[in-house]
Amino acid sequence: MKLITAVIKPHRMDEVKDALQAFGVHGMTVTEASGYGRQRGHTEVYRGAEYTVDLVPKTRLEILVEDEDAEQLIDVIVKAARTGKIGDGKVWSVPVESAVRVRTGDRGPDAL
Amino acid sequence: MKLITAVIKPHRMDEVKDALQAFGVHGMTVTEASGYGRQRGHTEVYRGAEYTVDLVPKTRLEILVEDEDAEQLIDVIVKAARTGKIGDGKVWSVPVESAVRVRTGDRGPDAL
Amino acid sequence: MKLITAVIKPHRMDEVKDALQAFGVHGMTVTEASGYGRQRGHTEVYRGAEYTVDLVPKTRLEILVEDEDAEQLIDVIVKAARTGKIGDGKVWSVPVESAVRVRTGDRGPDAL
Amino acid sequence: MEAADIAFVVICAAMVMLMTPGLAFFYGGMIRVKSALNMLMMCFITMGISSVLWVLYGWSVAFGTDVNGEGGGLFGNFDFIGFQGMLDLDNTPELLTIAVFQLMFAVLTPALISGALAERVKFSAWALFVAVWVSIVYFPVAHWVWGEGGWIGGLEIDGREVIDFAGGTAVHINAGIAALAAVLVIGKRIGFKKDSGMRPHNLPMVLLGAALLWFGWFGFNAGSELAANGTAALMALNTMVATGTAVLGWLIYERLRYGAYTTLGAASGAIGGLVAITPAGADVTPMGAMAIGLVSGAACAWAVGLKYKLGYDDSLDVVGVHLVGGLIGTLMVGFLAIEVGGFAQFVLQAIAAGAVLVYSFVVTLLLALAIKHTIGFRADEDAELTGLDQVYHAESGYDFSQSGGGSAAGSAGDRIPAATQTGDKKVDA
Amino acid sequence: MEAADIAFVVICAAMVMLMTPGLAFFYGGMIRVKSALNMLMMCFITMGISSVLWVLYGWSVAFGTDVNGEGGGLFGNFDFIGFQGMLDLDNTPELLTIAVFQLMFAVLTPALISGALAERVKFSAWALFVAVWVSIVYFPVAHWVWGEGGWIGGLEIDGREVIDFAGGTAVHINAGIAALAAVLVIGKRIGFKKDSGMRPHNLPMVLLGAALLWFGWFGFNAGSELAANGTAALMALNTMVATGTAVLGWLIYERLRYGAYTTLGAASGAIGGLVAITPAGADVTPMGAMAIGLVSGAACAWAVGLKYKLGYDDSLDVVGVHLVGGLIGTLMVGFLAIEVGGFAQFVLQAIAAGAVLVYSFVVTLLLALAIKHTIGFRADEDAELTGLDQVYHAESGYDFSQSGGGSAAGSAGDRIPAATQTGDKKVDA
Amino acid sequence: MEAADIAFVVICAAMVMLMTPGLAFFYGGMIRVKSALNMLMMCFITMGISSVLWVLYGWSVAFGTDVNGEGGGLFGNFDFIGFQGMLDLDNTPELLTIAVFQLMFAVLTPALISGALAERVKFSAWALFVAVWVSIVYFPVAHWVWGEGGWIGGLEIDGREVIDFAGGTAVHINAGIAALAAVLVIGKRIGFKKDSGMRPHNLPMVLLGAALLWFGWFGFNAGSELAANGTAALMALNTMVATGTAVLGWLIYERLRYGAYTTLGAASGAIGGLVAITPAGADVTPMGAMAIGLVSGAACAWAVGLKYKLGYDDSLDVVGVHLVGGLIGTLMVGFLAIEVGGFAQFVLQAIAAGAVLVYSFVVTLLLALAIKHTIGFRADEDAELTGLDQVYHAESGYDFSQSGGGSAAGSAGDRIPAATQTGDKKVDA
Ligand SMILES: Nc1ncnc2c1ncn2[C@@H]1O[C@H](COP(=O)(O)OP(=O)(O)O)[C@@H](O)[C@H]1O
Ligand SMILES: Nc1ncnc2c1ncn2[C@@H]1O[C@H](COP(=O)(O)OP(=O)(O)O)[C@@H](O)[C@H]1O
Ligand SMILES: Nc1ncnc2c1ncn2[C@@H]1O[C@H](COP(=O)(O)OP(=O)(O)O)[C@@H](O)[C@H]1O
Repeated sequence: MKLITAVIKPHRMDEVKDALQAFGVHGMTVTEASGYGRQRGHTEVYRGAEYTVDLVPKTRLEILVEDEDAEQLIDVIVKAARTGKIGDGKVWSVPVESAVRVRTGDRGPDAL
Repeated sequence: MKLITAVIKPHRMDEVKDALQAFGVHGMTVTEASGYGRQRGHTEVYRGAEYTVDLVPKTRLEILVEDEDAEQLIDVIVKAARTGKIGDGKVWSVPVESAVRVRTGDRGPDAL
Repeated sequence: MKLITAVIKPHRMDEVKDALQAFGVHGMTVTEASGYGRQRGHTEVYRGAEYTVDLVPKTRLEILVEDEDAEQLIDVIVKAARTGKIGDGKVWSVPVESAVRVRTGDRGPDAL
Repeated sequence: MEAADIAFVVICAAMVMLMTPGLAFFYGGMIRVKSALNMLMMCFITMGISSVLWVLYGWSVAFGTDVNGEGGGLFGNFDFIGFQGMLDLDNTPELLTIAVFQLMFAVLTPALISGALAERVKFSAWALFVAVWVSIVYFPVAHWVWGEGGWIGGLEIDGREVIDFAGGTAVHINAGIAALAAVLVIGKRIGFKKDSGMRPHNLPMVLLGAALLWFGWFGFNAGSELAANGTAALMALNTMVATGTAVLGWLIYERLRYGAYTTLGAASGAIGGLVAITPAGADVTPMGAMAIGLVSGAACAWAVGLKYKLGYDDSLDVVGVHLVGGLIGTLMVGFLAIEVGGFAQFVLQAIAAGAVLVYSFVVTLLLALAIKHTIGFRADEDAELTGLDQVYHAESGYDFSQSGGGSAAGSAGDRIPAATQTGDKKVDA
Repeated sequence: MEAADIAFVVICAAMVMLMTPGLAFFYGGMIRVKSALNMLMMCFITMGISSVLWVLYGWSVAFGTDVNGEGGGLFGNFDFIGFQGMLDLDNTPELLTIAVFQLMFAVLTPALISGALAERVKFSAWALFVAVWVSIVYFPVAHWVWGEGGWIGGLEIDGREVIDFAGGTAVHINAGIAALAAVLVIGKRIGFKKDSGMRPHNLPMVLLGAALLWFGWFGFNAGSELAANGTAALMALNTMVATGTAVLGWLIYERLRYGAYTTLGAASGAIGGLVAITPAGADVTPMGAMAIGLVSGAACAWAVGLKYKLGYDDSLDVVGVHLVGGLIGTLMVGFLAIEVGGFAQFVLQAIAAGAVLVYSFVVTLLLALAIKHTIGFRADEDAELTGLDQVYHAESGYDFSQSGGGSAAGSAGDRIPAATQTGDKKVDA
Repeated sequence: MEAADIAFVVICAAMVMLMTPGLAFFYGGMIRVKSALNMLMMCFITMGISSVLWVLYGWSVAFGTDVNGEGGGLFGNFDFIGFQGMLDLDNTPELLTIAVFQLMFAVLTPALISGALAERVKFSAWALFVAVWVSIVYFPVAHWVWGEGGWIGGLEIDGREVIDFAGGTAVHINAGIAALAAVLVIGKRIGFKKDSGMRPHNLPMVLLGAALLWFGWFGFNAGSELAANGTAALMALNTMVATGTAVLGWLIYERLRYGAYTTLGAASGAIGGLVAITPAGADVTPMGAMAIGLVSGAACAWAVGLKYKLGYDDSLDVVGVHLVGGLIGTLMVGFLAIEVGGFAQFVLQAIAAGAVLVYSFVVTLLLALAIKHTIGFRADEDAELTGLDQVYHAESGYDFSQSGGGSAAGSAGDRIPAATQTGDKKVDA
């Protein structure tokens, strides 16, 4: 099994969710994050002090998938999240050794 | 070493913490998350618009453990987090290559 | 490729960011977290009830790096995040199978 | 009633109106985030229910001429049902002025109770409780104390009369003891005494509520003179002095016992002081007000711990603050009152307090039991664990996520608002 | 004007002043977090713009003696430009008193419109819109209704006069229909009807706004009597009664149709009731006020769904609440008014409402088109997606991260505030 | 004092009371989340301390008849210690009325200073500072300006008197310069000028504070007439006009220099305008008020940058807003005052301002040094880094986590509230 992590622009969330559903993925875990990268932030002004804010809001998704779906799923996410502008984010995958569904104790593919 | 990630129902947090302590785990890192899955959300109503909210609040735990404890720890978490109702969450583990305690620079098992 | 995860004290964030930049890392993903560990929390008082709060605020960084930089990067982070007091946090790395830049679809080292 | 007094009392009424939302924030901030909206709504709904009942019969029951004649004094007549016969604007402006001012008290008093029941009751059951409680407890008791012919207002010993200037008995003791009766019936929150997460979700909101309450309370207290004069000014001064002192009293107690000056303590101390000075402020010197403030601040700080010892779950300390504060003010003024203070006065005060205590406790207990055994009072366990906001109000309090509806509180997946699809049919058909 | 009336009206003016921030919170809480500050600022800026224009010529246009003479009644003369000739403090305190009270109306009315345009207009275009709109729409219409010689105020049928006690036509219908005209020009938000994230980011803030509005509205309504008397007291009482009832009306409607009592509904119902009682409250009985409240609460609850059916994006329901509520109040008082109520009165009311509807709609439409085709009214797409706070205000609403500027809202990387480096040169040079 | 004036001033007092919480929110929202409660508490605690001292001797020192006789005028006598001899309610209602009104000023003025010291002082040291500062700085200075026989109030040149209607010198210049003196002693926050995270944690809260301040300031300014008349109405009008204009002034400055209209700027501009119109508003025309507003808005916007250049850490710009705004208002009215304006008047104003500047600066500096070298003024480094909320108040401002006490702010692990275990013993034993 693999764990796919995707860091995307918050306003692409709906598109990615739709794409995942179409692909047949029915579960994920989402966290609010912020990103630092090529997409430089903006300037904020507070009473005469200007700050260059370099962390920009991102949404972070984690999706467990079976090995054979991993690469394809990455493509699906990348396509749905893309706006073509700097800061679109990253998607990566790491190997998972075991996964369990808490409710049932099912392991492996059945846990999804 | 392994990294165990658990996504659980927020109100099971106390039980899981107790179980971990009993098991002898003395550290973890917690993030607020939200989950999308079989447990379908609820409907929210805002001035004549009904939204089916499909992300539900979850608590996400990360725990570094030595290889030999990993499987047993997963069981401990699964047991403590279970309510038996849909949406109880997932627990998974991934292999860790190195781990360091910032304060001392200790590596490996000593870092825990 | 490796994924380095660092859990640090929030007020060391600026130092770590500077160190990363000096090292040549130009991207990362940040989440708010809280940690449970040796650093025991503080007591909070609410109308006659005292709570020992044992989760303390932490900042969690994720950084994708090429394999050869991983160990060195860990050292850089550890050095920058260290205050020498309990609760300084952990840094760990896990192997990454693939990584993609959403904007371009670049994979591997080019994705960084 | 002179124009100056009308101006004064109408504006005081608006200030008292603001106390109910103030209370909502004071309470709402103390609640865990998942039921915070429910707490706000428990307060807000009283603004609707009491207003309607006030027009229908509340004003008449509370302030109509006594129907039971001399010695009875239990409730007013029904001559003003629906506010009939009161609209001679030129000749009876004062009736309308008092009516709007007193309406605010009828709104606030049941709202006070809600804090004790936080996070665990059905919203519909609460609404029913409010409607019946104001009708059979608040309106009569208000008549006893302030109505023409009310028996407490008419008590006399040695030419002395009960002192309850702005509502120590009718409002605070009444609500405080009712809260106790209600929680005894309803039971404890899941996790009471054990759950580590039961702490305020938004302390600045608690302070905002306290600030609005404090502000509005000048209207409540000084406005109760129903005239702009020296007594109103003294009441305003004493309100400030007692409240400020009570903040110090609570903080000092906390510092000694817990080692910290808490924000929640400062806010709570303020309310404790305001409660205690309510019956007393027009009859004591500023030094007396300081004494009342200091005692009430420290005593309430101690009293909020009682629920853990005695095992009743008065979630937001309505008993510890309103009942205890109300008793302190009502009894202390017995000794401290300018000129009349002394043991005889104290006895009078105790009788008034005791009568309200007993009546309100018994009737509220019966009412809560009746609701429990008919429509049910308590939310089911799942609702309590998930949070009442979602279950009864179909809402989430906050959504700070940049994705809008992203993580912490869930996001809307059905991307076409239902209203556009089929919903409208229900009504337009 | 007596001292009592000056006291009353000056304090009412301060209360009305608080309504604009109240509105800002009411609206701001309903917005997604990324444009919440912009919403607040759209309201706040009217406090600056209208104040300046009021001094320069607004007061004179609205409340100067009619310049078009008998039968004209379109706008006032310019005798008071810059408030000249008004400062004889001993002899004309009432002019100044009314001037400060009415200024607050000129601040609030354009702010009401902002809710419809939320999250998608240029801030500078909005500021320009406000400045022109108050000048060519609000000031004249206020003159029609309240000015000496204004034609609506002077209408008469059978000895009956138009009833618009505190601004059903001049304020709410006016702002509501202007909002509709403006959104027709500006168009919908990206994602309207589809985006799952378009929900309130902070409901307690919405309730806070509603509470401050409710409080201030006592000043708005009762203060419009410009005297502290029985009529002011009746107005205050009816304001409470209608608003409380409207809360119930909205909640009942929601419960029946959606199965939940929402916090947003309670807050919205309150505003709906306040709007509806505004023109009517001094001329109906409390029972009549209840009727107005109930109808306006339920009707507004229904009306806010119209935008999904008809397809205009009135973001925060200025049309559904202010236009609909304003019409309900203005028309219902035609039938319900004490003594004069009846068909003739209803016709009078309808004429007044219709005149304001048509004038405000047409002029606002032209104004919005003019801005659209000159400096542009709408924010560009990127700004709308990113959030207007960052783009126009260079700020983030909240930063709850412990690292300070950590995650949710970004952190400042340039660690030396620019002002210390080079910025100061710009000015000191 | 007539009933109308009592009504007016008592309600104004309540409005001024609300300014201190308003200030707390204004300041608290600007702070990083980890010390936000501390900021709120620094303001709230003044409501306790000043109230107590006011009763004990403050009122007497400030408003007792001058004890130093003709030409002295430094402080009042002690006839009213403990408010003795003031309770003849029928004959001296005005003393009590003024006493409660002026108490609010004694509460607000030290609270103003707290913003400069934000995030880095010991709570107990601050409480001590407040107690001593009001006693040896505020009470005497208030006597100079407003007390019977006070020397500034008695100054005369050519029949002209110092104009300080509502407290430009006694309140704002006084607090502003004291803030400067205190920060010079206390030093800078860790990370000043460098830390990227030093930005407001809650801008809507800042705006809420500004709104409550604005509202309350009508009471502060118009109420200072101590009567409801034309002067009070003019003051109210000018308060609105100057404030609205100052908002525009600040925003225009920011737009030109930084390219954005900030929310914080709008809120700050409002306060700047309110400060500047405070001494002046009863003596200038509305056009004059606009001038004062425009200048103060822009000048304060510029002045808040000074701390970065000059290197003192006036955290929330008490110097930049209150001192600068206070000076602008006090000096500009010298030229703009109706009838008396001119160079002679300007000199008078400058003398008054200068005297307060010097006295307050010197005494505050000594006081701060005394505290520093006895109990210590500054929090230790660890407390500052961790956040003062945890260290001094044992609380966290917010907990939005669903698990209740989950992540962002830590959760309670000791699952039995200590009070039930052993805590109660400490007290009950
Ligand atoms: N090395 C990295 N490790 C982890 N996350 C990264 C890394 N580089 C970038 N990111 C994440 O991806 C986001 C987008 O990256 P950025 O460099 O701004 O644009 P792009 O991917 O389009 O080149 C960042 O905001 C950050 O969240
Ligand atoms: N494929 C997945 N990858 C990552 N997290 C998942 C996945 N599926 C489910 N989850 C997480 O587990 C939670 C519970 O899953 P759900 O399908 O609702 O119930 P259950 O696990 O009881 O079948 C989800 O809310 C989500 O946080
Ligand atoms: N086993 C673990 N797995 C994951 N994170 C851990 C673990 N142990 C500690 N942490 C994280 O590291 C932080 C610091 O750990 P702690 O034990 O308090 O201090 P130290 O690392 O200095 O010994 C914790 O707050 C937690 O976030």
